[in-house]
Amino acid sequence: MIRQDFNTKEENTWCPGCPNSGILLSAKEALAELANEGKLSVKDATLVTGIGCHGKIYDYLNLNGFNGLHGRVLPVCLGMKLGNPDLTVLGFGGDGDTFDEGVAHFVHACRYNADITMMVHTNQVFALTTGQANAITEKGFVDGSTPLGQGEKPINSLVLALEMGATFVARGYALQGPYLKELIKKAIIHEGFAFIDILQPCIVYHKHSMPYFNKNVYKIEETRDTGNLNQALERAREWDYSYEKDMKVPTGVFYETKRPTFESQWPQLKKPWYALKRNINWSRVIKEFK
Amino acid sequence: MIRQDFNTKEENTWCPGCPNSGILLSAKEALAELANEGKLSVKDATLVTGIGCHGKIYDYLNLNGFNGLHGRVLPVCLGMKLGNPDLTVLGFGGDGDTFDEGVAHFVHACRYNADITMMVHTNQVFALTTGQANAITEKGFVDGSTPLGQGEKPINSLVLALEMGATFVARGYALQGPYLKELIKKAIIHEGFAFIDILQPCIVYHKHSMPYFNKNVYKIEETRDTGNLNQALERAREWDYSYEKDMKVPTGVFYETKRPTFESQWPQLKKPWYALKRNINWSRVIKEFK
Amino acid sequence: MEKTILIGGAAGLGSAVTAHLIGRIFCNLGCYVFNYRDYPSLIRGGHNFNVLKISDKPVYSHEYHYDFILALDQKTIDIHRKDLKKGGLIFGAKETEPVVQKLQGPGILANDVLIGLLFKYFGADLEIILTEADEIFGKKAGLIKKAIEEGYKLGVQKETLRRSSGQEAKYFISGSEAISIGAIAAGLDVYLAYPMTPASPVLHFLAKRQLANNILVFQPENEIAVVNAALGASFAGAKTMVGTSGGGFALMSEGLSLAAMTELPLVIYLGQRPAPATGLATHTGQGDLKFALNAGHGEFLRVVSSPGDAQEAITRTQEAFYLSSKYRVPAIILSDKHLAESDYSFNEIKKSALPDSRFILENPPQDYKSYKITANGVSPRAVPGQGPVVRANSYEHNEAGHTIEDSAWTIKMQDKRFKKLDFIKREINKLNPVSLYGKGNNLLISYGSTKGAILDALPQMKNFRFLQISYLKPFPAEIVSKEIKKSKKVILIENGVKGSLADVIKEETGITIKHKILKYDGRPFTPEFLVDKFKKI
Amino acid sequence: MEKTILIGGAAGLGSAVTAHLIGRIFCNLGCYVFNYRDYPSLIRGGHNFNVLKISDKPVYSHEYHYDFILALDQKTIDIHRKDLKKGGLIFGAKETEPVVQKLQGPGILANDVLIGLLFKYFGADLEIILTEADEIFGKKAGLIKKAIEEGYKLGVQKETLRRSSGQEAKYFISGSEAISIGAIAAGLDVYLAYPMTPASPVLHFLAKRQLANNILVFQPENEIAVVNAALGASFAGAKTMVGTSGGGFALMSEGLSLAAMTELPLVIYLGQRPAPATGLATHTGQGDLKFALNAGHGEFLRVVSSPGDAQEAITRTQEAFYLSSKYRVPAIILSDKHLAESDYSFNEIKKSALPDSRFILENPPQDYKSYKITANGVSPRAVPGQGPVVRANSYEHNEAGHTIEDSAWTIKMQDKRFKKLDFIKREINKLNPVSLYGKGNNLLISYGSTKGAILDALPQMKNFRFLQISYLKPFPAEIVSKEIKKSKKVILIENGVKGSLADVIKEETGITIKHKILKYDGRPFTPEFLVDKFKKI
Ligand SMILES: Cc1ncc(C[n+]2csc(CCOP(=O)(O)OP(=O)(O)O)c2C)c(N)n1
Ligand SMILES: Cc1ncc(C[n+]2csc(CCOP(=O)(O)OP(=O)(O)O)c2C)c(N)n1
Ligand code: SF4
Ligand code: SF4
Ligand SMILES: [Mg+2]
Ligand SMILES: [Mg+2]
Repeated sequence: MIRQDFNTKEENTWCPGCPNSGILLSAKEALAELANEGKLSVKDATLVTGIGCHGKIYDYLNLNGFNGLHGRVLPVCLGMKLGNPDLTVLGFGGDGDTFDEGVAHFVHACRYNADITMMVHTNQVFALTTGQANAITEKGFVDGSTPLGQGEKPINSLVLALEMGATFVARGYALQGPYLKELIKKAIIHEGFAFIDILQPCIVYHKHSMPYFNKNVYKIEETRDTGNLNQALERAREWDYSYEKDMKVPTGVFYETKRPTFESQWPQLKKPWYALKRNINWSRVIKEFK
Repeated sequence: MIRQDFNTKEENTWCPGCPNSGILLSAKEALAELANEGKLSVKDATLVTGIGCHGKIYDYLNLNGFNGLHGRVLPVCLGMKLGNPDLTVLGFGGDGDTFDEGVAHFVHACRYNADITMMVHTNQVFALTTGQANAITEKGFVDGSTPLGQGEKPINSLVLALEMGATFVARGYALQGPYLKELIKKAIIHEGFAFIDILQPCIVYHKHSMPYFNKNVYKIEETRDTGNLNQALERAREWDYSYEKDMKVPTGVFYETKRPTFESQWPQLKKPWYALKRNINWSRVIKEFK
Repeated sequence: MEKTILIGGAAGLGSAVTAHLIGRIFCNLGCYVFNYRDYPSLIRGGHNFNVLKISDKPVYSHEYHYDFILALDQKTIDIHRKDLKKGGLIFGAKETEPVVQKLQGPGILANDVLIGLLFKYFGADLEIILTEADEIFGKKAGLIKKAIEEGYKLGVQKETLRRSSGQEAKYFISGSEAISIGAIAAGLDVYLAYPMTPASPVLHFLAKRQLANNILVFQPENEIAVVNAALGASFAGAKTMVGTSGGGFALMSEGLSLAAMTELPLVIYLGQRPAPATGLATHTGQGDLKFALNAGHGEFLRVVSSPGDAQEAITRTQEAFYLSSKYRVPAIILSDKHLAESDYSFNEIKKSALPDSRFILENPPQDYKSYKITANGVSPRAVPGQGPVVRANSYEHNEAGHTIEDSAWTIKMQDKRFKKLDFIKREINKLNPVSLYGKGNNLLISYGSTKGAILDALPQMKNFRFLQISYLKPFPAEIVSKEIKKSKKVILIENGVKGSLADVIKEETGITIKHKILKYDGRPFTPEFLVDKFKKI
Repeated sequence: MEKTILIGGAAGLGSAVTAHLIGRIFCNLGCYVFNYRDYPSLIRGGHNFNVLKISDKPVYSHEYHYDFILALDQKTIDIHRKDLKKGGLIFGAKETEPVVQKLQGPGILANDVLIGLLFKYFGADLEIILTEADEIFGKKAGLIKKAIEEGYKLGVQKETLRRSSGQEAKYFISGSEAISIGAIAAGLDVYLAYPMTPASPVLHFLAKRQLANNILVFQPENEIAVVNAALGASFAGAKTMVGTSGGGFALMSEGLSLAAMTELPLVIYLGQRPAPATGLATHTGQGDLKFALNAGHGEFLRVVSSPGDAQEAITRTQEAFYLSSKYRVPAIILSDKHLAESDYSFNEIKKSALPDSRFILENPPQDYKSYKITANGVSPRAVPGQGPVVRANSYEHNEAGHTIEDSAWTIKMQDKRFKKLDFIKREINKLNPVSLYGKGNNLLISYGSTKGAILDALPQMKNFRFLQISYLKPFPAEIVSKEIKKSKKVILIENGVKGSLADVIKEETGITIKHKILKYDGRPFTPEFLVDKFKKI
């Protein structure tokens, strides 16, 4: 397969130059390579998106897809795994989507450890609704709904994921295409809940991100032990999503571990339900009532 | 004042021996003492509860009160502070309430740092709905909705609070009345978001808690530096809400720090709105449209 | 024979379990039984009670006059003594305590002593009782059976209840159990719910039997997760049901709209209780009807049915799955605490003959389109994993499921989705959307759990027929309108404040119903209450 | 004089801002202006356009035939050229590019060149235009003004538009702005909203002006937080409003039920857009009517009003606050994208004379009870901090606000809450719940933003009156019924798939409306469309 196999004919309506296109490209490449490597059955791969600029990726990837409600990527992903454990489920969420409207699901998804890959397009704004501050926006940011300046520090989503039990935690940068592709491949291969915080600087509503990232982003050394939670937390705290001064912004795999998956707790969840022909034994079912 | 001043005539319908009564007692005593010490204006104190056994405290405390929806204690608390910054707002939530239905609000409440005291009755079940597992229930717990055994590790709510920015984090034990009272007093006096995880072993649906706590609970040394986040996290991890083996269960103040409160970001939020008589200058309001 | 038995006590003392066991035994003896349960929202203490109505004729309701009061505490006697019928008996601590002491067992054995006492009165065969106890309590039955025997010894026989040859043992089943096995009969794969009274019994029932029935039951973090996960599972091809009560349903209403837009099958079990807000958590009411009919933003089709008893709960649940799967629309089963937590008795319990088909293409074509426009508006369904790309879109979309914003596609898709209406209507017309009982020029109209009390009161309402409406959406307007028009006097009966069904009937038929018998204190109707109000109209 | 101007270009090129500025200038010149905005759900690219209708007589709608096309890109010309009227003019890159190059400014200056060109055509006073630019752009106005001047120089004068002595400058205001200042007029303290099109403009408007108006605006983490925080603020005594669209409203529906149970005032601004689900995010529709009327579990009172234009949006918003505060019931203002994002012009903009009272006791008595049962069902309101204990309870409760489960209190409280209905009805009857326009034996019926196109089409619909319904709940059934009954032909007009208002009218009056003109492609009506459909009936 080549990445073009994942093209659709839909018109791309992201702003020209929006790094979302980088994410799209990396995702296509990751999918194609995994398929070629025999590590992915494309017909079993399904993407789920929220509502926001990020969600448009649904239309640009020629893959099974569910473009859901704002904030609800993760429960849909979870349900898919309950409906068919063979599916490879890829969530694409916005940061507003995932950490404002839907943060309850994120906290629990980390805990459940279903075999899902969750990629969050971190642009530190509600972009599609014209750039209001969200849970990841730095303190002091001024926008339409917060003209007095965002009052609180943002959530560090990596820390949240690590503390709540995600078994794979990484950060990518939309403009580091090949590297992001590798991270996406690793996340998909990982068995369990894999979270990638993808820095996706919005060039309309959060213009100061891209130059900052281009200056400060660095790749975590390959040699590092990714099995140490405390080290991962420390690394995750290196950048606090603020822009007041230059801080190093690490990208790469922060943490990876193994834990039984969510799906494995049900012995009866072995194959897709739709392939099952049931034969209800009614007299057995009603026996207990007499 | 004496604690009896906070009595109501409502019949107590907690199970006889339920540690919720201990929480009620400590709360009354804390309020009375604070009032006597001139640190609390009782008429400005308001409690907010969720739905669950814990929520019944609404009826047993002779105080302004809002018995809200399941899971929504914190937004109601927040709204109260926006409606009248002079109020002393006390939230009583269930663990299901706060970490299942309402965990989104908890994550953000820690971040906002409004001057609220949030007490969570941690009994590791949805007690009032007959004891189903919740987000704080230990792995393996068997109940009506999870007969195959709870599949995931619980959320460590102290860690969540610490990581998400709560400025006061403590744990109390309902059966350590005088100590719990002190913690409640400190939390109320604290300016900012104060979270107390109150161990409240349910004696009907989670019977193994109480003996475990009675054996393993210990008080954090008074001399400890409560300003160190990493130490607080370490301490918070000492017990992971499980029962497989004996672990020490610390109670006391884990962490305390200062940060501007949520309310302080609005210069216009200085006194209760209800006391404000507005005089709308209509021609000023419409001037910009011509 | 007709007897009414009250059994009461503080929460935790066992009245509900005992009532259920007594009901089962009477059923075993060939009697008809209706079991009503009344309890406040607390775990220990307070006052719970059950009322069992036993009869040799079918019975669907309870009353508040008792032949027996079985008291697990003094409060039960204090509260209910006034309702003891002349010649009625009270069994309580006086009888049970000596036995419990003698057995040196836990206080809970009082229940079993009472069972013994009661059935001795009826002269029932002790063996039958002990066998039932074995079935229910399994390994724990030892002491319990002893206590029953002791009670039995203590009792005084006044009647001789034997299963007569013609009378079969009855099935004894609650509304919740019926919904659950209806779902199983329909081919349920995945049940998702966050606990909420009175829907939780379905969660518990199905969870416990998940391995036996090869289904999956899971309790997600909240109702929003429930509905969205359900749609994920449905997209993946699972037959999926969710359950909740009013507050949780409100939280699902955005997801309901999503179900309609994505055209993914979804069955929602909605157990009503008195509202607004948290209301009376453990009581009953029918206040969510108009919400169920109109929940969710935008205009879209849905199926809303409401069974009147446990047997109907089975078949309506199957129908909900059938219609939802076949037409790719959400289906809501409207129940309430009274249906959910009451036990009904039947000679047989039947499932409907509707197939449990998945309505999923075996071999979807390579050019498959998730939202293909067809003559009846239903796009053949494929699921991911089959091969072709499958899509579900919350935005307005074209046939392939891609997002569109233009005028032409919007119109086509809105039309497509509504095209199904006529076809669903036709299906429903074949499913007995209404039932008529009795004879007369006048008409009672109701829906849902009120059926029981109405049927039992009907013989006392001379010249009245009873029209039970089982489908609220699509509404069987023609039949309802015809029945109303041919009646002289029409009375609506509803467990609600304003009589929402009257609004629905008016919206659907234009007909105003002037007379209403309403009850909105959180308690269900009894025939006596109905007849009393009836006389005043 | 009547001219229609289209200005279009990719998102980000400035068409909306320019259209608004042009509208303001015409208003300043004494013209009436209606400004329609059309844009897809994207941030840069695609095709946005505005249609400005300019007239010396009041105008409330747009059309798709243009006297001028102001093109910020070639796509605009390609798409709309076919709709240029005979003799119409296109101004585009050909005209603007040389100027932008000459000024060595950013491409965005093309907008201002177009403004210059246009107003030169009308022979408008350059000074007036430059002054407006100053007002709108403040410090950034320098280059902009230059570009306007250059455009003006380039243009050709064909008319001489001067504000004639009789004609005042007009106010130019959008529905969103009107809702916002209506809330300010009503004494708004706290506005809470999570962004959602088309409700966000109210959030932005109020947020920006919060210090000037001494109000507080906050965007919580999601809509559930919004509604619950709003009730917390209301409990604390703040006049509180929330804003959202259908999906967010669905998430608030549990909270709506809580508002009713706690009897805390709450105003909800609901801006409709095409659904189900995410639908067409930036377009218009009226599909949430029945959801707004029935959202929330349980039976409870609510007020639902829907203004037809910006002026009415001001007063209906005031009324919503007034009724909600006085009667302690939730009030919903039903708007849609078309009302929210269109600009209207008026000679004056007025607020209603309703007081902005808080309806909070000055000195609540020591034995104050939050849910005291009174003759009209309204319990006098106190707030925490005043002294006596104040309570709000989501469970059913007694007068003191303590939780109850018994039958008697439940009935009393349900009755109490519904007692307000008659009083609210009486108030609404005094608030012109409907408006009648025109003369004739026949009747058009509609509600909300459709008013504009209908009014502008009405002169072409011979012998038709237009009945605009502004209160949907409580519904002015008698007046509506009377008007329908005295009409020969009745036509419902609605921006929806099925004509929900017809269902509402039938539910409220029993009358079936046979003729409907519906539009459900996400776009608002135009007079031309209406007249065309009208002729076919
Ligand atoms: C329930 C609900 N609330 C609000 C919205 C409006 N909405 C659409 S996209 C969006 C924010 C998107 O922000 P984010 O998730 O960060 O995505 P981005 O556009 O930045 O990629 C919002 C608030 C909605 N569609 N549904
Ligand atoms: C929206 C909603 N969902 C579900 C419920 C049902 N419910 C009532 S209490 C409760 C759980 C209570 O658990 P917790 O918060 O831990 O309180 P506890 O009873 O243990 O004190 C639930 C699920 C509800 N009232 N509202
Ligand atoms: S608004 Fe920002 S995030 Fe959205 S498409 Fe444009 S650049 Fe990308
Ligand atoms: S069920 Fe548990 S938490 Fe609830 S009152 Fe009883 S002991 Fe306390
Ligand atoms: Mg974003
Ligand atoms: Mg609990």
